[in-house]
Amino acid sequence: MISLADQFLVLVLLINFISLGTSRLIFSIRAVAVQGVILGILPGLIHPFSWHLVAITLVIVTVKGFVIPQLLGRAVRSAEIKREAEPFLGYVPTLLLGALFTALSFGFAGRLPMLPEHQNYMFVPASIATLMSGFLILTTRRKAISQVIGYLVLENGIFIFGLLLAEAMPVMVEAGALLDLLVGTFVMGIVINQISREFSSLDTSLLTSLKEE
Amino acid sequence: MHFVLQGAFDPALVAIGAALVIGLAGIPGLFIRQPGPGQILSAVVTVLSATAGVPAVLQLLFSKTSTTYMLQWGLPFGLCELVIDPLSAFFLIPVFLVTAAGSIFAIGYWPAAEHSTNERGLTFFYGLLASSMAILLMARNGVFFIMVWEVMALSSYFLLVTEHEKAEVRRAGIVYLIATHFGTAALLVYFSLLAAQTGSFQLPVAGSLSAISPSATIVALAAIIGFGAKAGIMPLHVWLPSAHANAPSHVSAVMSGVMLKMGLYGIFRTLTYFHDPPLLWGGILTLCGITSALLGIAFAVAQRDLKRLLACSSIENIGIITTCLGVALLGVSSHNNTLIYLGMAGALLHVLNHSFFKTLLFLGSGAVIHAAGTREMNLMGGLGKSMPRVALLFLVGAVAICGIPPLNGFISEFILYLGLFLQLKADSLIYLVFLAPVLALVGGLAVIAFTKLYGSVFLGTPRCPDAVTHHEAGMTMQMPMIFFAVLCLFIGIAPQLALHLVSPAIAVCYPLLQLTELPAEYGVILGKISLSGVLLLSAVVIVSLFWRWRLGRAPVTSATTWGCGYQRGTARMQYGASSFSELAVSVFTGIIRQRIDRPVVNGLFPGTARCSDHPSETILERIIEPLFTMIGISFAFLRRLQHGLVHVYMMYIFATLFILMLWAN
Amino acid sequence: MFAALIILPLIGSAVTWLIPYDRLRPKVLAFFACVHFGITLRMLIYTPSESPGGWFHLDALGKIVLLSTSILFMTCAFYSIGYLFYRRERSNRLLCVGVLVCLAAASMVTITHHLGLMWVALETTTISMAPLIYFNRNARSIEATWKYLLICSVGVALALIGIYFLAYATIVAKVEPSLLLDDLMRDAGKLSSGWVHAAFVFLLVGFGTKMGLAPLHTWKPDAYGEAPGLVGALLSGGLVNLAFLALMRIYQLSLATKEIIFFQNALIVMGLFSMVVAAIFMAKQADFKRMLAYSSVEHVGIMAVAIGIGGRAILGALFHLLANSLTKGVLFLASGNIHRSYNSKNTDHVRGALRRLPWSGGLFLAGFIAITGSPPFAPFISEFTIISSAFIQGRMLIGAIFLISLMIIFIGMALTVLPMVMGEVPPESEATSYSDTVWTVGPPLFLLLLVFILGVWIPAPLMALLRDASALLEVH
Amino acid sequence: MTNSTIINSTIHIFLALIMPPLLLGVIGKTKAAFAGRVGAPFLQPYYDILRLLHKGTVFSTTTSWVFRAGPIVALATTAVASLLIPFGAHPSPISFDGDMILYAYLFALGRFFTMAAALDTGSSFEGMGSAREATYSCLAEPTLFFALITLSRLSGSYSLTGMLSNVSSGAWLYAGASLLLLIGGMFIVLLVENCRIPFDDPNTHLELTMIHEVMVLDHSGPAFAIIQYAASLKLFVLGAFFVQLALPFATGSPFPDWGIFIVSMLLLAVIIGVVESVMARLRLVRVPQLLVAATILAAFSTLLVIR
Repeated sequence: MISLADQFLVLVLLINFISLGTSRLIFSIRAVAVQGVILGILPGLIHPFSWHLVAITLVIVTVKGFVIPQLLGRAVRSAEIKREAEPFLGYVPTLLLGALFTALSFGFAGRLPMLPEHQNYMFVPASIATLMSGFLILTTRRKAISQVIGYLVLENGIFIFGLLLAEAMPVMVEAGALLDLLVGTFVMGIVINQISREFSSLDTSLLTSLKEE
Repeated sequence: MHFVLQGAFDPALVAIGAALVIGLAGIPGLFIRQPGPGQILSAVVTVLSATAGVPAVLQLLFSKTSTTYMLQWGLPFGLCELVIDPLSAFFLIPVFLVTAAGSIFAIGYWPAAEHSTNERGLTFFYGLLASSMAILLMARNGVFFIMVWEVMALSSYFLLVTEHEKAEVRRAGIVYLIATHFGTAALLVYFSLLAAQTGSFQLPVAGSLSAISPSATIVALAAIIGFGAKAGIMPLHVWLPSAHANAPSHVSAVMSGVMLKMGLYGIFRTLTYFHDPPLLWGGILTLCGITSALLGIAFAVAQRDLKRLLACSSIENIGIITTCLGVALLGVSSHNNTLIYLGMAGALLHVLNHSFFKTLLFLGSGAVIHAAGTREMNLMGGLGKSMPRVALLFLVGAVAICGIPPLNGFISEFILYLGLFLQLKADSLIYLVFLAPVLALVGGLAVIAFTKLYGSVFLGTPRCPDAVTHHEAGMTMQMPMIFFAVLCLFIGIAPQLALHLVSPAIAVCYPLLQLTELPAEYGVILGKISLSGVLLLSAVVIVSLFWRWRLGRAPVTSATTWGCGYQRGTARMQYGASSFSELAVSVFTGIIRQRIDRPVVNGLFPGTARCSDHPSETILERIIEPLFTMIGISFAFLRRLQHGLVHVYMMYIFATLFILMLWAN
Repeated sequence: MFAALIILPLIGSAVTWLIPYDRLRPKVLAFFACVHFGITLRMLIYTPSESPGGWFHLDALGKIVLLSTSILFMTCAFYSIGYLFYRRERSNRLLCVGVLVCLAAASMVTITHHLGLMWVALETTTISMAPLIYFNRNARSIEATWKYLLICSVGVALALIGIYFLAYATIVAKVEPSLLLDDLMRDAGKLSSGWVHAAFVFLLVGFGTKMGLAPLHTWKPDAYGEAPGLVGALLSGGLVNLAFLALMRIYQLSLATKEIIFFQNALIVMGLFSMVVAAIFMAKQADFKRMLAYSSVEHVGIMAVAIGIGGRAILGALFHLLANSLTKGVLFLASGNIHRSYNSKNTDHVRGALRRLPWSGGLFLAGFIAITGSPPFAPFISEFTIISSAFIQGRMLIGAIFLISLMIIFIGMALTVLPMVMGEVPPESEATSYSDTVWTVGPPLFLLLLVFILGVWIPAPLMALLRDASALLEVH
Repeated sequence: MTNSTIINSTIHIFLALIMPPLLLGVIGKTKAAFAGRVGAPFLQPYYDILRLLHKGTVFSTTTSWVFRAGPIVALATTAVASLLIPFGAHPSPISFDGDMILYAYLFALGRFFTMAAALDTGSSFEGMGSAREATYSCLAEPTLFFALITLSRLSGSYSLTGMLSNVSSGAWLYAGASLLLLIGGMFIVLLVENCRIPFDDPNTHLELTMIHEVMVLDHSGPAFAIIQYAASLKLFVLGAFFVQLALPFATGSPFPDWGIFIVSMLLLAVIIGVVESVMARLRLVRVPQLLVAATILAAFSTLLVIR
């Protein structure tokens, strides 16, 4: 099973790079959706079977895989934009940075003490790498929608780490966190719609009327 | 909250009660609908409590023991002690006298009927200021001290901005508020470090601390900054001229007559803590003092605004007091009882004297402004005829503040001179005597400043057209002035009595030194002074009688002033305030800076042109304001960091994360 | 008891959601806020025992935060009756619902000892406040909302991973894995320092963002500037304290580990940095609501420095938490009134407020004096406690920076506030329908009264509470 | 009160009453001699004063009581000052530690009222005069104090009598340099305070250049007589100080000493006359510089004695 989980995690990292590298918003939304689905499946791979596990998996898959992508997709369609026009940082440099951060996170994870049974998992590095990619997207993209995507990727990174400590995290808290994420993204979706109505664009570099001069 | 009374009923209770009542005096007025009664009520209450307070305070001054009142308050800073020892009692005398006089003066000067918008607030904060000052002198808990101190500062600020619709007043207010807050910041450091040394927020007892530790130096420095900013010692005086000039006159009287003294009280109090002050402290104090005295009076000479001139002379007098204090401190360091005694006596006596004649002068200036409707001396003149009584009273104040016999100003300066001269006998610090000529110069400048003031305001003929509106001040305005004029003359004629007032206070400050024979010795000398004072007055009487006798024997006619051949002299041709000081300013240029607007006059028939001079606030305008502008510019540059780009904000977050990570490992 | 504290506001929110009348909603809001306050008082007096499993436990720290939050929410609820009367042009449904949901979540934060649950509640408060910030429905407010939402969500997400790190540390340390504060404190000694370090960093940044410590404060001026004064009061007086409470929980934990020194130093550095930043941004600040936002940055900085210094300063920090939230309430509510009356929050247009609105202007002036730490108001007590303990501990440099930035901030605020309230009303400023009423002036006046009373006399029970709370945060 | 002190005081007061105008007469005579004229009799100043006392008075309509107070206070202060200063080797009637400060400040009082009276007339010329008087006398103050310090250091005494009676040929031996400097400074002060050439010309007729005389333009009759007498008394009192400094000769027996004192006062008058004859009036802008120079001289003398 371990190897399977690791392969999935590699897939997750790959998706990070896709969402870093692509300019087509719908595509990256889909990619993140896939990432969500994978994350939904992962617990099943590392934990023994239990109904609560099934429930979790189902919830995660529906929320991350379908509900949120739907929300964002609607926002994109209503704003009728196809692609992230000119990001603050070009795609190639972003990818390179992403690679660098991934490498760094592997190094960082190596320096942290871990359970022997987790030693040869990729969980920790993958989670940190995903976190970093999310951060990269947040800081380099111009469109509000891609910033939400960045936020989602970041959340996914956190979620991957959460997989390691299912027994420490009670269901209720797990669910609460998910709910918050869902509602948060939902509100963000609404706000995005408002932005596109107000500014007839999702370009956050237009949102600079509030500043000190 | 409950009182812990120790000992039976005593005058201290009366004094505390009086202070509290004065604080509440203004409150009824806030709720009385029609203007007037509230003001009169508060005046009556203030005067009554003052009349109750002064005897109590005097009794405390001469009593050997002082009661301690502990107030159990909810704040976590230890007990809140109230003590009135002779030093506090001594400073309480002017507090009660001046505030009472001011409240009477206000009835005539700031009638509620004419100032219905701001009279209530004025009366209320006036009472608050008065009582906060009184309680400040009793406070023995550092935190309580600061709280009362701030109440004093804030209430005086609100009094200052009574006419806040005027831009000038607002500006003066802001400068004052910032200055006083700066001082308070220093005091926070001061009390914290004291607490660090003593382990509690109670003020240390006299001579209990050693000045050797480095923190003691910081304590002293903080005290000089914090209290000096309130007292107006140079270079912390920047707020003073504009504040005193723009406040209502009776408020200026209280501010200058009493509030500045609170700062000095703090310094007095601080110096008592240490039994072994290094020479450096005394040196610094003396230097600050003499500088303030010289520069203060030099600025005063250049002023053209009546109240600004008085304010600058306050700086001078504070400087003289500080000099006395520094000299006394040097005496402590060099174990020279004579120097200690004469320095302290001069300082304390001048505190009293200054509060008397400066109040007299500010009240007088209030009466003048009330009559002339302006503070610009170049527009006044000839008020001596329309308001003869005020003119006489003002003359007393002017002569007194110049330190001229036979009035009280001379006495305190005389004591300082005596101390300096006696230093010639001492084996150390002999060069102190060089202060004497400087003081003499200060005296000379004071004479210039006040002849200028008196001449251009009261003498000659009116310069401004609306002189017809001039009127003698009402009785409510005159009575306080008469009171203080009498006090000035009394202390001037009977100085040896004044010496008895100060001795107990000195004994509190320096319990270690025996003050048995010293007062008697100097009492004799002061007796001689009073003798010559009497002689002088009698000489005046004799000469005037002789003159009257001669005057009766020959015809007395009156004519216009001899214009040296020019027949059409007009009022505007008189020597004005600015022209009077022009020569002195030109001699002392460099110390005194002023901007002179000279229009170019050319052509055969030049049009009308005005030449005017504007004395400049050197330190404020040349140093502090530019500094603020510079800081403002650099801040404006830094403010670009808040540029509104959300993704860069994100970067801030992650940068912080990384930095902390690196720091953590 | 615990349940009631959380359920009742939720019921209230449901009710307000259902009510169709804009006029009625604020009153219902006020009613539920009062009920909540009642429960709070009862819980302060008869402290309920720890819930089974130890998830809910109202300790002294929680009590203080709960008290300040509850008072503030109640006052603001009453204020909203008067305020929303002048905002009849738009529906206030979302606002009322949001306030009550936020209240519920806030109570949750104060009473829970489970870090995960606390995180959930915090995130809920964040989200529930978003619609309130967007109340004005214009370009500026949408921008503010967007920035608030994004930055705070990311920040709180970072806090979550910090909590995960802690949990993982327990697993690594082979102790019974848990996120209950008490368990963690029990086993803190065994946790591996690597994970704990990382956890503290992430938690500090996460909660710091929510609290608005510089340089994580960037959302604050926008959100506070564009939200109604009412919401500003809730944010700066309520939510800030919740985040600070979370931080104090971590502080409690760090006391048990060996990492306390690092954590304290980090707090001091970030706190002082926040104060300096606030000082820089408050100079010549033309927008008085943004000025208040930066003042809030300053005060979280003060609190951070205080617990960083430790010792007596902790008492000061806890009292400052209370004093600051009350004073901020006064300032924001008064500023809301002034904003209504002048229809501008720029000091170029707002002049002579004392003439036009004697009450609101006076309140604003008094609030300014209080917040800058002048007696006889509560913030003086707390700030002096902090400063003096800094100097008594011989940490001169910290004290000096602290005082200097306070000084600059005072000058900056004075130069903004005094011209606002004093002088004459500019003739060109158009008259608006707003005028001071008992509903718009009463609540801030009530708060100011509290601030004044606490400035001269701290009731013995409160003092005891403060001492207990600070005992929880002191090194043993 | 022993017999001798009573006699001394009587003579002291008598001299102070009678002698001052004589100095003016002597100065006038000296100047006349230099100009090759016969000049007015020695007693001319007495005649002037008597005549003025019998004349009527003209008051300016602009003046108030301050104007009338001017001459009176001026005379009163000078009179009291004359009781503080010792004449020759004889102690002064009133003497106590620190009387020199009173001595200095009494003149300030007189000045204050003289200037006030001048300003009261509202004449621009008199205002000008009082402005100059104020500035110059202010600059002269420090010199006087330096002198007092030096003397008090030399004598170890704090009263005029003590410090002046101590200055003797003996003092010249060990502190000659500083005394010399002092005399230089004090002579300038003497001339300034009494408005003599080269600082002021008592009998010029161009008001623009006057200092003291222009301040009293409007006084007439008895008032003016009082002013004249007060001026001569001031010269006498300051002169006594200077003479005791410059010519400290004493026999020890009282009556010869009185003689010596009178002679040396007359000698001083002659010297002043000579100076006035050989020098021209300085330009007003030069006056402050000379005064500062005097201060520096005095300061140096003080340094010399207290180092």
